[in-house]
Amino acid sequence: MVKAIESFGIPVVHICTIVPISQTVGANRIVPAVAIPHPLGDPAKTPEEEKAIRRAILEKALKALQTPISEQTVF
Amino acid sequence: MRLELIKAHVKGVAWGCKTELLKDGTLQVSKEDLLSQIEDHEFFKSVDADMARPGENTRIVPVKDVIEPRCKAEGEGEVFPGLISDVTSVGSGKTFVLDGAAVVTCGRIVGFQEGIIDMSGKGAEYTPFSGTMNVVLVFEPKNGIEAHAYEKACRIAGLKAAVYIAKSVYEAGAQADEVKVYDMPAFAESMNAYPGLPKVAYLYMLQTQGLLHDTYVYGIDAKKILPTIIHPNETMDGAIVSGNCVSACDKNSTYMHQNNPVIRSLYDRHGKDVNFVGVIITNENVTLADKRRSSSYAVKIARMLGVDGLIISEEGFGNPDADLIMNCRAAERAGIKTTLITDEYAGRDGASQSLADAASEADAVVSAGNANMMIDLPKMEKIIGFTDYVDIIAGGFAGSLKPDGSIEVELQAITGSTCELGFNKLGAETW
Amino acid sequence: MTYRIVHYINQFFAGIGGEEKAGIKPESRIGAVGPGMAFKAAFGGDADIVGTVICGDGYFAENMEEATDAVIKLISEFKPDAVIAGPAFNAGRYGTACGAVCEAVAKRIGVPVVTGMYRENPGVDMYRKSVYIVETSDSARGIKDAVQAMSRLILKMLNLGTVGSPAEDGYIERGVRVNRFYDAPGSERAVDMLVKKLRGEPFRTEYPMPNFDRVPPAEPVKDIKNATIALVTSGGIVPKGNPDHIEASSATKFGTYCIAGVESADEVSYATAHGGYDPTYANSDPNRVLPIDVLREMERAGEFKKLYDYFSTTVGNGTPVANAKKFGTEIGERLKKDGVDAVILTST
Amino acid sequence: MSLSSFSYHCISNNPHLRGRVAHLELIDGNALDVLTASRDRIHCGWRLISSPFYGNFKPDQQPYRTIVLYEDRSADMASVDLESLKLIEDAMMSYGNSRALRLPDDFPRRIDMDFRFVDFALMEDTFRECGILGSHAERVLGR
Repeated sequence: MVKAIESFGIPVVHICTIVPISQTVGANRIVPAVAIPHPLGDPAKTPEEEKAIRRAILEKALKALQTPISEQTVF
Repeated sequence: MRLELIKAHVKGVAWGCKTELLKDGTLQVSKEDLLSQIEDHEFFKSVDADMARPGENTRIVPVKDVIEPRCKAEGEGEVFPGLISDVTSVGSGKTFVLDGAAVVTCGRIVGFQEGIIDMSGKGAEYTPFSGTMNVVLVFEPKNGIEAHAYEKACRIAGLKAAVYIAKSVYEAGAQADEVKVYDMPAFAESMNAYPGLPKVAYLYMLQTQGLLHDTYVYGIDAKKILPTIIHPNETMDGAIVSGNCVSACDKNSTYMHQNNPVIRSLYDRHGKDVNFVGVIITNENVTLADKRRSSSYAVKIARMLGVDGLIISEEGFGNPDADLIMNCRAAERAGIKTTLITDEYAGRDGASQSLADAASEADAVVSAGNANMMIDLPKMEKIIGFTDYVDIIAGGFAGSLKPDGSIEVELQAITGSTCELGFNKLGAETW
Repeated sequence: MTYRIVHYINQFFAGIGGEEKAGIKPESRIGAVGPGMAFKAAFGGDADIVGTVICGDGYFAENMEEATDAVIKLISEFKPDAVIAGPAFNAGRYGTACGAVCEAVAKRIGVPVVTGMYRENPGVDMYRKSVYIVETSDSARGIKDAVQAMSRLILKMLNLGTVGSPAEDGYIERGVRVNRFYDAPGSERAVDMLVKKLRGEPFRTEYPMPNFDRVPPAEPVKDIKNATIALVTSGGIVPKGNPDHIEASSATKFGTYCIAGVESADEVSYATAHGGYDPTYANSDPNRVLPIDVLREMERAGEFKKLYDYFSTTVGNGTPVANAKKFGTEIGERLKKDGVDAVILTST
Repeated sequence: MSLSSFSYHCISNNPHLRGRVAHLELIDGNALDVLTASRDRIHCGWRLISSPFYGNFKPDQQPYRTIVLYEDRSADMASVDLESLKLIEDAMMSYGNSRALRLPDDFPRRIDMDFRFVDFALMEDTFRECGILGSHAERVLGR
């Protein structure tokens, strides 16, 4: 899916837990996530902490989208 | 190490008062003597023997193992070392072979056991043992026998029967119709032979998951070994014995181990296209740590040998697919080129993924066929063994036994049909 | 008897017009039109083109469900014994339409279908499993061969009810494994293959492994403060009740839902349809998979200009590669049209 | 809970394991349910000790599945073991695609008991190595 969207020339950042899987499906900009059942959160933390984690991941994702790359890159 | 296989060709099989090979090539067997050799009152309620010949309207089910009658004629040790003879290493001298004959054991270790040999009809096209003159042993266990002990009793009885027949015939003065010589020198010599040819070894995977899934090397349960080197000639003397009773289509019966076709093919091309330098045996265990250990160790041996290429054969499906792919990947990453032999479980429609694992390194694969293919087996006039298990054998399902006596099963139920040693011509392609 | 065959073609091959006419709705004509004449000739007396159904490629692509329904209705009015579509050569939308029509005919009318495409036509990956696609050249210059191969195959299906191997019958492999006997036993084939591999000679594996292709990275976003960003997930977050019934695994569809004015993917309105993980955490706070709450904060803070008004979602659990590709293509097409600058795709 | 930072667990639908295996979670369901429960733990950082494909049985043949897993409580929850994940997903795919999963007690009693026994026998060494094998099991088949 990542590949097919990116083939339209729109940059895609893939936020996912299992980076090697993302690499095999052909994502180019990859941002690692927290855990499979909660990629952008952590139920063990307080809601405020959790949101901070989510924001950090998304900020990294925005940065990835602005970074020129020539091959698969994990941010 | 040099081994001569002295082969007498068997063209028929019949009961008689003495076990010997008649002039016309008929293997005559004394039923009384045979049964007295394998009697075991501790485990068997009854043991019976029967015969099945190519073309007959006969079905054997459930088959546990198939063994080729062989015995040593000259040289150290005796066949099937560590199980019915001493543990001395074998593989040199001369070995007498009843080529074209087989001992088939038929015994129910557990209620869901499988394994069909049809001597004629559609099913006969898929099992190599429809072409052999078969002496069939049928066991019934005593009540309350422990499963592991009973499996062993059946296994040993089959080996004893095979050696008894070969030995009796040999001692009765049978002549060789054909002599085959297999010779592989010491490493010091073989490594320098044929400098222009690529050095090739064979990585021989053995099924070793536990009860009904075991293989024995010199009597040792192979799940407990580290991968090791074995001389190809040792396999011809029965150093590797099957204790595997499940997945009839792709288990390697003892007969296949004695006649390993990969070893035969590598010997055939030795000195012409390849320099065949050795055989590494490895296992297929249940835990991931064992898998990693064995895979890494086996490939390390291949690297120590400095081989350029490796043929890897699998036994079984599912669990060992992971071992197969792991072995392939490790070897390819070490710069050793591989070719794999496996069978497929692509579903009855052939549309599912064939293996439980995959790797881009596995770019040279020989397929022994899709084991899920359905086939119709006609009703047989004669049944040796127990048919009431047919409904539940692997590949069968409720109703697979039709009112007219024919059965519809997956190829998986047929003994040796998708042998992953590459015994058969069956394969698969993408449509 | 003469078989009744219906032919599906696009506006271009019907002679109606090019891209400017791609929006025309399904319509039918009695008898053969355009390439149908060549088919008619190739069938000899065995079959006849009794009708032709035409649809604009653009209309079909944008209204797939309605278009398919309408085309099927028009086709069935001719009471066909079989249906042929195309050939589409390398035309992507036409190929997709031919594949979709054939698949629907096979399912709903239950008669033999054949289409033809160039191997790299995107329709091939999407429909090769369910439809026999004859391999053609990449342009209409190959029409003669395509017509021959397609008519031979459809007549074989009608006469014999069976289809041979891809090599025999000229269609693109459907990915089905079929047993066959080789001339040599497996062990010899293995040694042969290894010898070739060691010599660096070409060899053919008997079981090709699944392959992984790549797309070059897209240009980065230059001006993030003015960018519209779309949110896509394979984590299966859907409006509660899963209105489009996206499957928990092996999804055959994706959903696109409006989030204009939505401040947070809260547990009241959203839940996961994904069967590939323990849903407890995603259900108690769907933002953990679909982070609308924080994205809204960032949007307000001006870190980017706008969160696109729709998010697309599917379940990436055992979903066939061809489906995932199809979803991605459809999503990408829409995002491109709506001027989206970048995509955040979340997976579990 | 033990004082050490790690422990071994068994997830199974095989009643034969009851009383014979420690740290046992007995699932009331089919083989796929066992795999699903195992997968959820793997998502939380547990690792597979045994292969989910053990035994040459097809999904529509053997009703029982037993999985041995390792939990390291000192490890970061998010660190998913890839090998475990891949194996369990492949197994679930294979079981999920199967025509009809056999249910426990699906077969005639004697055969069902054999399936239970063989399932146990194939895992016995692994239980022992992981220190979760309880009292010695009688090894007589259900005939």
